[in-house]
Amino acid sequence: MAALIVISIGVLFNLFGCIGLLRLPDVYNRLQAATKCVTLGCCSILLGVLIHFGITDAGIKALIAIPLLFFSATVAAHALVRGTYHFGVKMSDKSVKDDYKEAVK
Amino acid sequence: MTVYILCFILFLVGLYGAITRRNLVKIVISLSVMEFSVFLFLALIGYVEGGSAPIIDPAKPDALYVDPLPQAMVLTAIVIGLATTAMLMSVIIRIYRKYKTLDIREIKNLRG
Amino acid sequence: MTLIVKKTTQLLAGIVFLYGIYVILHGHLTPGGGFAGGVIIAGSFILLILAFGSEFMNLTREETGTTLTENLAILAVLLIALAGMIVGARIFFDNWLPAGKVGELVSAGVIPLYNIFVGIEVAASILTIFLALVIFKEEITK
Amino acid sequence: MNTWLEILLYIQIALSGLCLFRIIKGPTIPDRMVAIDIFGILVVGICAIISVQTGKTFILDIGIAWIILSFIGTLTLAKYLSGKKLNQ
Amino acid sequence: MEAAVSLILVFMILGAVFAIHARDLLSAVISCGIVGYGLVICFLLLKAPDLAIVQIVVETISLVLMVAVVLDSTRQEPFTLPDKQGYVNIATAVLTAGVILYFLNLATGSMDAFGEGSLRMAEHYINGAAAKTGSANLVTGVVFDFRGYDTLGEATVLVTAVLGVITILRIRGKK
Amino acid sequence: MNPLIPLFIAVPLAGAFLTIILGRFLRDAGRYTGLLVLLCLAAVSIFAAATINGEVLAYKVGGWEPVNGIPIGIYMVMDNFTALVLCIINIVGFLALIYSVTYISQYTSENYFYSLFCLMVAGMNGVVLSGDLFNIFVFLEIASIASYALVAFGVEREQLEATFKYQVLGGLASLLILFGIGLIYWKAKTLNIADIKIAMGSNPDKIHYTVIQLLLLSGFGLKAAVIPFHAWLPDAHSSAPSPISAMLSGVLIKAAGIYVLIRIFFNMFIISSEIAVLITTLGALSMVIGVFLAIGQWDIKRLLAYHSISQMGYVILSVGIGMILLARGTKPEVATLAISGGIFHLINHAAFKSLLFLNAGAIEYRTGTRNLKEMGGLSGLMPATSSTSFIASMSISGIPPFNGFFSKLIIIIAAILGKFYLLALIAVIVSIITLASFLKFQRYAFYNKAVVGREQEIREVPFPMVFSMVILGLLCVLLSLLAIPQIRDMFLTPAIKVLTDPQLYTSTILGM
Amino acid sequence: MKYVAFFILGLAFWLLITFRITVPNVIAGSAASLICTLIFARYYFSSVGKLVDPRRWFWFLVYLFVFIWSCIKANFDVAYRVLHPKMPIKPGIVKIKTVLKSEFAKMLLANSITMTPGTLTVDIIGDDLYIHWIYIRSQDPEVYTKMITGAFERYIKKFVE
Repeated sequence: MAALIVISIGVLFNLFGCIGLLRLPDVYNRLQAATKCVTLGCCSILLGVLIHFGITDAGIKALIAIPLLFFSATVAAHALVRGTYHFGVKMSDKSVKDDYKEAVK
Repeated sequence: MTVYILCFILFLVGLYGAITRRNLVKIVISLSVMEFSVFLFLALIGYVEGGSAPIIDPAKPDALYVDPLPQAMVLTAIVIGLATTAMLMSVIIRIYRKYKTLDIREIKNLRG
Repeated sequence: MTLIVKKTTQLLAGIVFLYGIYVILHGHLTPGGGFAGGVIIAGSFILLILAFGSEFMNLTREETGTTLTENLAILAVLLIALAGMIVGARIFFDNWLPAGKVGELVSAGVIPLYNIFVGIEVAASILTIFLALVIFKEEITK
Repeated sequence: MNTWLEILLYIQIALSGLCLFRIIKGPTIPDRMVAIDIFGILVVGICAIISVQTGKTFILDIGIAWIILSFIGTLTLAKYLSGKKLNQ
Repeated sequence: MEAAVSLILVFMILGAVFAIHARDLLSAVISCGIVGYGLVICFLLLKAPDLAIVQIVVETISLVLMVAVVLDSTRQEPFTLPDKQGYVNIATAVLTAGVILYFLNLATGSMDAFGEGSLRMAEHYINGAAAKTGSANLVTGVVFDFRGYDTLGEATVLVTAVLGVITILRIRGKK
Repeated sequence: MNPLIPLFIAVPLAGAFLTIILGRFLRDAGRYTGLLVLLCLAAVSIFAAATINGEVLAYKVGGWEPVNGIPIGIYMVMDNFTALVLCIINIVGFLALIYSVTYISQYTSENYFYSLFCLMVAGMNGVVLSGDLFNIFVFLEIASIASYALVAFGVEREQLEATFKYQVLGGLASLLILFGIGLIYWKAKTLNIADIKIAMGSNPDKIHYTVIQLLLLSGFGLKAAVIPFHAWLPDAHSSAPSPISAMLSGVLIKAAGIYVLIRIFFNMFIISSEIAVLITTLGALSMVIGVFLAIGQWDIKRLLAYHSISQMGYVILSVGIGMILLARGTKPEVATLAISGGIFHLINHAAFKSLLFLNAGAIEYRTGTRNLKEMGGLSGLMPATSSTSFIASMSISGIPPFNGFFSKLIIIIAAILGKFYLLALIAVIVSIITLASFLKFQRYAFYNKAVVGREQEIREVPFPMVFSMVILGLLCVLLSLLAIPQIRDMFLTPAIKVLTDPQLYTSTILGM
Repeated sequence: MKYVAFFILGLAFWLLITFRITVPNVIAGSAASLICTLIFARYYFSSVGKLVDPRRWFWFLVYLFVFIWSCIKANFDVAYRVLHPKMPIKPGIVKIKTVLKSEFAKMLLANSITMTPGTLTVDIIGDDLYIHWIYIRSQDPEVYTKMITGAFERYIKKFVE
């Protein structure tokens, strides 16, 4: 039962992430919301799997998958956002500060 | 039956693309889409309602398994598809080097 | 690529490689097998090349021997198949090793051997295709 | 238990449909890349849910493979964005 | 299971239509990738984990290869209204597709419905195979033992493709 | 004979891999391994054709015995028809490889050429030997992918374009075939050709059956370049290096296209008259359109390529006539005659069309052009090329005493006996137009006024090229012996029997 | 030395992922990690000694706890911003300076920042981290540096350097 609750929370986070993917105004914010929420949601689902199976081979696999997912998703997000900036996508009108502009020049 | 019909529609979308598109990469993409639909069709054939994946756990075997043979066929066919794609890609790179375009209408022998 | 990508890739590449070997060796117990595992192994090298550039592992040319590895591995597959004609029941593609107990790591006769060699072959092939499309085209322009 | 899991599974699939929407609509290329990255992560969740639902542990292997390979794919796309050749 | 697979198939069709019509090549490549990933979910739902893992790796590798090609060539596909030949092609394509769909629909009407396939040859693969080949994964058993000859062919196809790629990407053809 | 069957696959595969491995240490390794492999294969295939004697041999790969009469493994099947096609593949392959020893040395990376050549031969052998539908698909892909790469071996513009077109249409064909296989598996739940015939039953669902037949017909028709699907052939065959053109035109479209079509339509499907009429129509169309497209060509290899379509039309036409008669159940002896004419023509075409492409290659090797208008007077300068080319031209146009005459004669006689007078008339007319076209070729290439100022440079091609051309020329003459009834009974009749007797193939393989 | 460490870690990973200890499994695992070691070990670890220091492991655990807590907290924050009908966001890229020296530590810091919802590392140049922030709470460099890196930097410094 606990497993089910954790998995449901994970799916809920995924839902938030995908809503963010749809609603937010520009790529940077979408990356922000979506990657984080979805990664955390999936980690939560994997945690649910760990709880469900206990310490068996499946549980350990889920446990291994969590840090892997964390690292890969993080680095992918970082690489994407850097690439996006260099690709020349403008930030949305709502943004208030851009320190990186000088560094790129 | 809807699944099969949708699967055929996917095949025909690919066929439509392969006939009408005029860009070399687009043609390859259309071929891949057709490939996907054929793979899916084979996998659908092998599915048995209520069956489990064809991996036996000797401790607790299941009563019903899905058909492993179409899966073996698709496994072979996927690899063949990758091989074809790789070949096509290398040819496209070479053609682009020579013509500086991917448009089929501007390449002499491929026109029409 | 930035420092972050480079460092993480270094960390992950070894894990990816080990995971590829796991997929290959457990091909007869879990999903996967020679093909999937081979591509994952190739993936670990592709990852390094993406992050560091091709000079990093000295994988700059076809002469790195990927084609040689690939052909040796596929020849080994063929020889295992032909070995069925010499030992065992004298049949092409005979499974001439004892089948063993289902579910163990060492079981299924020659299937793990096929998996291993097909895995090596696929890894070398995918790497060659990648290198060919990414690096050799540089030479064309010269 | 199984019904609830199936509902969750459908939700996850529907969410991947939202990613597809972003790919079709996405005004810029990076939007689409973000969507395909997210799609990859979502499917890891789908793998996990299916493994609980069917009780088959080997589905998690596929999840791990997916994590690794979607990382490779996203890095390639990101490398495209930064405008360099793939081997630099 | 049929509803879930149908849902994903609808997504895949949408993605495929977009991939074919996208103005920008990289978008087309990405949405082709997502169609392939959708196929993986279908395989997972259809209880075909082996296919799922192989399709993932193949899809990612083709994505990488396609990106390599697009990176090397051009991304833009200049939009032009189809000329006369183009309209003829579109008409032919739609007509052909319609006719084929009609006949396929007729042809498959009397077949086994989804999920009710009988097992004729496969019965043996499932019941006796694990004991004979010793492989717990039945698909691997079929691939490497019952149909190992096919797999040799498959591996050879890959070698052939590699040789072909190297041959085509040589610097000079004639001495 | 039985344990030798896997050698047809294993030897060329091992040769191909060894070529690359040894090629890293020895520069000319490919040449010797390639020749050795093909020589060995040619010897084994001749031995097979000589000893098979009307039997149908089934080799169970992996040693899996059938369970309850249902085959569970892959079968390799060897009968007289197979043995004939194997002979064509390996002998023509051997001669083409001898020819390439000097021809290919003008290109770089020869080892890749030999390796791909061996793979192509292995693929074709696999297709021909296989008794399993999916296995046919796999080996078809090996042969096709190797040929895609070989067409582009010179990496020049027209070759790249030709190979792209060829690959796209070839990929389409493979998908159609795979789709058809899926539809078959849906119903029959088996992949063995003989078993499918049993499993589909004697009274199958009509529409489903027809759709499968159409899918497979269009798939293999694309590989065989039957007329609505012929778009790739002229480009691919004309721009490939000449020995490869000879292999493609002489062998590949037969082994991968026509052979499989004949095999599945006779041994897997129950022959229905509608499909038979369709096949006959396609054959007649190929014949006529091919030859009319050919007559306006000035590029030698393009001209030859269009003639390939036309000559394949003869084969398909005669097989179709046989199918119509078999489906109606009238005059079985005429049906046998028609099919034997078709298969005889298949063999003959392999001989003379490869020879013609090798001639074209020789001309290109020395003059550097393929345009008929830019050459002339070569008969004095290149006597061997000129004389063999004359033999081949007469042979393809159906002039006695060369082999083409006899096969066309048999086809026309069968058409008349079967009361297809119109088709017989078309066959005669097409033959005459072919003659006209080849007279043009002979006149412009060899007997016209010589091109001024280049007589000194042009001389006979090196010995290996001459050798294979002369052997093929001799074959063109010798093959007409097959028209003698006694010899025909030895080789052709058992091959026809496998096809026309619906029970023989199925029951022998399934061991009933 | 680092070869041995890598070998042991590889074997541990293998045993975890297979999760059964039988003789063939251990042999296969050793062979696999041996191959892996020979190919990849030269790119790993500068100093192995840090691995066996229990104090560092303790601080690592503390860091993990802090990290997970801030992760969850910030995640709800992002969810709130996404779900709110007006979407109260104020995005921008800020520059912060880190005191960490080693590359591994910088990588960990950047990854932690990226993984905390609301902030995302755009680039790292020398000691400067460029961070995309979904809601810029303060304009003062000192304040926001402390806000973003505060806890992480302290613990990472303790267990890495």
